[in-house]
Amino acid sequence: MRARFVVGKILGSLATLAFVLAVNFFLFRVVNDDPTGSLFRGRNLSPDQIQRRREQFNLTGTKFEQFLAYLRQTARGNLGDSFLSNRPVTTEIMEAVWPTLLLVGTATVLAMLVGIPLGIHAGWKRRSRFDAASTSFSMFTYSVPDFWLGMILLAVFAVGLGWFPTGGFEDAGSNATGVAALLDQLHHMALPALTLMLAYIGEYVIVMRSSILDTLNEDYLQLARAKGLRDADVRRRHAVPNALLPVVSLTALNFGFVLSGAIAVEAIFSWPGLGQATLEAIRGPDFPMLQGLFLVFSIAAILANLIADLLYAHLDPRVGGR
Amino acid sequence: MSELLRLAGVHVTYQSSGRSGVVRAVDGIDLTVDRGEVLALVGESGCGKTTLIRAIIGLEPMTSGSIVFDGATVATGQRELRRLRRRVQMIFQDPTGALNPRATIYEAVAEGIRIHGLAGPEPELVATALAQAGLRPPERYMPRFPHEVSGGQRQRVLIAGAMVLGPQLLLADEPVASLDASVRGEILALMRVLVDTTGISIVAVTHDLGLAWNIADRIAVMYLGRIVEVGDAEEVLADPLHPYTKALLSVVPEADRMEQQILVGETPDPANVPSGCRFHPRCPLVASGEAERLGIIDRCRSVDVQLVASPGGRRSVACHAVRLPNDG
Amino acid sequence: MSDVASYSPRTAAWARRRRSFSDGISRLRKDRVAMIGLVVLVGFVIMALIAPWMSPRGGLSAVDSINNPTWHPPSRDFPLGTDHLGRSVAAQFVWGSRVSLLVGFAATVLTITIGSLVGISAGFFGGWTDAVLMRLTDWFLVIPFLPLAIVLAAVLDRSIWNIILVIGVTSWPSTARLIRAQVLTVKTRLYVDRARALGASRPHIVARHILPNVAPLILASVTLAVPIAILTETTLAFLGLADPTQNSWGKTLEEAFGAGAIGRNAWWYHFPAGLGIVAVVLAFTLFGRGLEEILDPRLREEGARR
Amino acid sequence: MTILELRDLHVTYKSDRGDVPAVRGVDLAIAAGETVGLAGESGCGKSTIAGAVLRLLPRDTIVGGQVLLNGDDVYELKPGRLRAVRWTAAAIVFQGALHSLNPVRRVGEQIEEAIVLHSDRGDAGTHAVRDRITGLLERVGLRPDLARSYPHQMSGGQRQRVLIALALACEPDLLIADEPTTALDVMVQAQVLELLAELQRDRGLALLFITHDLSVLSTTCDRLAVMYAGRVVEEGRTVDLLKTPQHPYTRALARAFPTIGDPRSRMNPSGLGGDPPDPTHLPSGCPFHPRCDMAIEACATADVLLRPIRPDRAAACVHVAVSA
Repeated sequence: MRARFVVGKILGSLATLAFVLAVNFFLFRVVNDDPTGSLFRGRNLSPDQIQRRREQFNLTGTKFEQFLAYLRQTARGNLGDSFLSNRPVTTEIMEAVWPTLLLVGTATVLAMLVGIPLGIHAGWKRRSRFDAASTSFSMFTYSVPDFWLGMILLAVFAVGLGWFPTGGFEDAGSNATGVAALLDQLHHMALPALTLMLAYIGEYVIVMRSSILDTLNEDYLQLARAKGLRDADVRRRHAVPNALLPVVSLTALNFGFVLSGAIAVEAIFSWPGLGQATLEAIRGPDFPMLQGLFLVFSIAAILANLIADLLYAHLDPRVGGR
Repeated sequence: MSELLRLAGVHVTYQSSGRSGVVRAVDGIDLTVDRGEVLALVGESGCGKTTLIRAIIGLEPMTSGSIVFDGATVATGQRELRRLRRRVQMIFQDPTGALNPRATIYEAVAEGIRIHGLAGPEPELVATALAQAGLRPPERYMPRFPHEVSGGQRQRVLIAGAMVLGPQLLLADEPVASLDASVRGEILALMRVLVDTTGISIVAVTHDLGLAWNIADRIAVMYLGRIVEVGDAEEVLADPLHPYTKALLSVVPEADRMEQQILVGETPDPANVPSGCRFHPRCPLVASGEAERLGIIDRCRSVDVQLVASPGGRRSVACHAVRLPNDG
Repeated sequence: MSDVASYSPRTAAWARRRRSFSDGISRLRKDRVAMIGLVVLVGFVIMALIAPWMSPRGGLSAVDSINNPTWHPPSRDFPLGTDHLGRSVAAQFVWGSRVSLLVGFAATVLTITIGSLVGISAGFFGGWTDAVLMRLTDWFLVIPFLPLAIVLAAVLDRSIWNIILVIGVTSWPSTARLIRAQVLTVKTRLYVDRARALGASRPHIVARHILPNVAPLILASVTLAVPIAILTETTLAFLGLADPTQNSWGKTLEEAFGAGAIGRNAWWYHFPAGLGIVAVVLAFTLFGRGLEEILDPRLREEGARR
Repeated sequence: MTILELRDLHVTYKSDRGDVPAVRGVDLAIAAGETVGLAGESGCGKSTIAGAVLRLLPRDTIVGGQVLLNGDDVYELKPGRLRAVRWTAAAIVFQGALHSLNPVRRVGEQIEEAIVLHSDRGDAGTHAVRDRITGLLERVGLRPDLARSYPHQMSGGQRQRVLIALALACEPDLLIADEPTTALDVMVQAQVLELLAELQRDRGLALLFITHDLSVLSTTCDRLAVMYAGRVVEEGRTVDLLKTPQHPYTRALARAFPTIGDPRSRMNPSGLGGDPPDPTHLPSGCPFHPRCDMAIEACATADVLLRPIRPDRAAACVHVAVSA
């Protein structure tokens, strides 16, 4: 990869970040011209208190000055204080990141590990019974709202059969440590992770399958067969490496949505992550928190996008100016 | 015969998006085409032959130089171009791609009539053009879509669509390269008939010297954006003077052939034109030491060579080693 | 050539178009999966249209339902049971289809309109227009879609039109990219060169060559955009961002969950709405894929070559 | 010694529009050290034959007759034996070098794969294999360091040379060249043809050369077979066949490639009316009769098979007198 290509991609990501920051600022402070009115709708605040809030949230001066103040603050890692808890947004978010990362990360990896081989197999044996079954399954899970799937699983396996807890990260009041605590967390994570995995799997199957189908008619597969390779080796050595390229970037992009991907599902399972935090912020409404969450979600996506581009260029010799 | 088209000092260069900057696709072309003449423009891919004819009809912007068509200098404004494009028409290598898959053959042929607002009953004009291009009876072809007829017939549709405007010059970009061998001759015969019956001129771009032998009155050989030899087709093919023309002619596969003169190396790159005579790195005269013996090797390497006309003006060659015979 | 003199290009062209249209229809008919999708869809659309006759609107009001039993399982009076306020779940299901479909269609119209305009102008004009529009598109594409929708919906007032606006504004970029790519492909086609060589003006080229060859793709992307819009509406409604005065399937799910339907095993409350969403989304996807295979010029050219 | 023998080969593809008979009874034999040209226009079935020899056609294709490679019927081989025969008994130089090479793997690896696959020991990456790759690349006129390049970094001519090196990797007895020069420029085409001729001479390979371009075959082949609508319509020694073509199709095809300097073709391009037939709707009788200027009434109804004229010469036309 040429340095110029990498630098170009990084600069592009920075431009996107600047755009996100601008959107984040203007959405909250320009669409609602004087946010204090709507932000504190229904609260009894004296004019004096309102003025103090205004200063606290950099609502004095021109819009541009406010924007600069916002940028300065954000650069220092200060995202303001939550309306609901009065604690710094940064702290709140930091606490909620880990559970989300654990849950959605696990589900994404599992969905990938199951979905990609399914898609490869379905594409390679196109029009077989296996293909029909796995494609219908994928289309179905793709059409199901993830949180409703969670509700069904919750109703059946937690409430009905009682095999799993109905929510949370670990048993309340439990002070188990070590392996016992880990098992407890896994027990709690099983249902939400299964829900997300089922919700994600379809996309991997469909994309991987169509990517394999694209390579099926390539002449180099014919040549590989003519060389005397086994069917399985033609697939493994020639079809899959090419077909994986688009899926690799899909995967990298999906990791960008790890933080923001499970908002509704976390709510169903009372999973104490960023999704739950988002839901609470919506209900508040807790605008500093929402703003902070949006920024974090966006940064994750921008990073993932950058990684996807670089990874693609690394894997595909035709990209990246080599 | 009188002159229809005169190109003087035509250059087409672009900024290459990659490394080396400037691509000199067409690098100074002087050429004339007479009325009722078929000129074959031959050369390897990348020699600029297609770019040149696209520049004539304004599909490629000319960087410098002038085009005189039918006695008047061609201006580059939209309106002038449009007027020119009625009198100059073009057909393409890939007739399948050149026809909109969603338009019927009738619509494809009528498109030019509509664009230029030609007078006369449209269906009859279309029918005449189709019949002239050998698609008879025309009403059988009119309602069909391009994918419903064969490749050769598609090329005939393109010819009909061009001829319906009554042009004076037809530019043909590799007109038979994508067609089957048996169809090739039919299309070439049609082109020759059009010239003989309507007096149109044709400039045919090709890599196929056989095409030139089949239909061309004159031939111009291009190498890296320049013409290296031009003259009467029969003379040039019977007695090529430029070493590049000789090499091209020697590799035409034939059962009883002359000594093959296979040039080494790749097709030349217009982004990277050699100094001196642009052909010298591949020139057999240089490689064999012949140029050295003639004492011109330094000029080959450092002096850019110009096209020199014979005293009679019928033959021109751009080579330090060639002295033209007097052809009176 | 009396045949030729009476030849009417317009009539002939229309006859050909009709024929290729009916060819398409008959090909679609043979696609059994797509036809199932279509039938399901038509069923739901009819239900949405005749909702006022199927179930009086009063069934949705807690005040009008005050005398009904609460948490009542399905019975003859209440085919899908009642909720925690005694309202008929069946009424909510019927009326909910209206909102889901309306939002799905309206947001799609917005998405496709913005996406097509951006895609076609970027693709056709190229240069600066393209650079600016595509930068903007890329930015929107990178920002995670749901959080942006949530933030927008949270900032705006809660109304069905704002939901439509939010979905439209957040989901156009992928359409724009798709259509731009197709415009660029069509632009490099030889027939556009030929039209230029014939002396055609820009408007002529756009109207005669670019649009007809991009339109099928636009139509195909419509059917694939609707399911996304419906699912997004459902999620936003579930997160409490829906219009409080309108019943949608997402809102039913939110209320069911909030009222504890799962803990009470009141499956009749949350199951129908979810199933409705799945049915409509799946039907659209199946029909859309069938339509895409017939309309998408890329797929068609592939097929023709083999 | 006969390397390849086709006996009454039939190939029928399955398609949405019904069965497509692409090859309809072809007999052909190639001996060691011999070059046989197979000519014909698009859709005549010539490329199908290349795929049929190594059983590379789509699974649902119906293949009839026999393909004998070194005496073994390819269609009777067990899967393991078939894989072993591929590339060692016969290798193919495919058309379209850009698409025949895997874009994400270095060309050296792609050659190595073939060598390792057919050697007894698993010796990937050893010196012996590396030397062999170097030798192959040098043999086809490429710098050995190009082994580390990706296909997209090479020119069309270089890629075609890589494909030839790849085909030679396991020292096959038969080389099938399927339109090996079609996408190349005239000068590069001449280079590749020269290389193929040299290799054939040096190694005593049997070479089956498939192309639409009769003029290319005229310089490279000992024998020619001309195909039309899935059948061989004329065969014979190259010079003989081109000098005195017996089948009207061969005659038209030969005239379509003019000899420069021949006054008969000057300002007189020659072609053939009509279009190549659609394999799904072949004309009745002799499939060539709708385009034939010598057709008689019987041609529309009576099909004609190859008729021997003299040793080494046969044509499928009613006008050909059957030799005693």
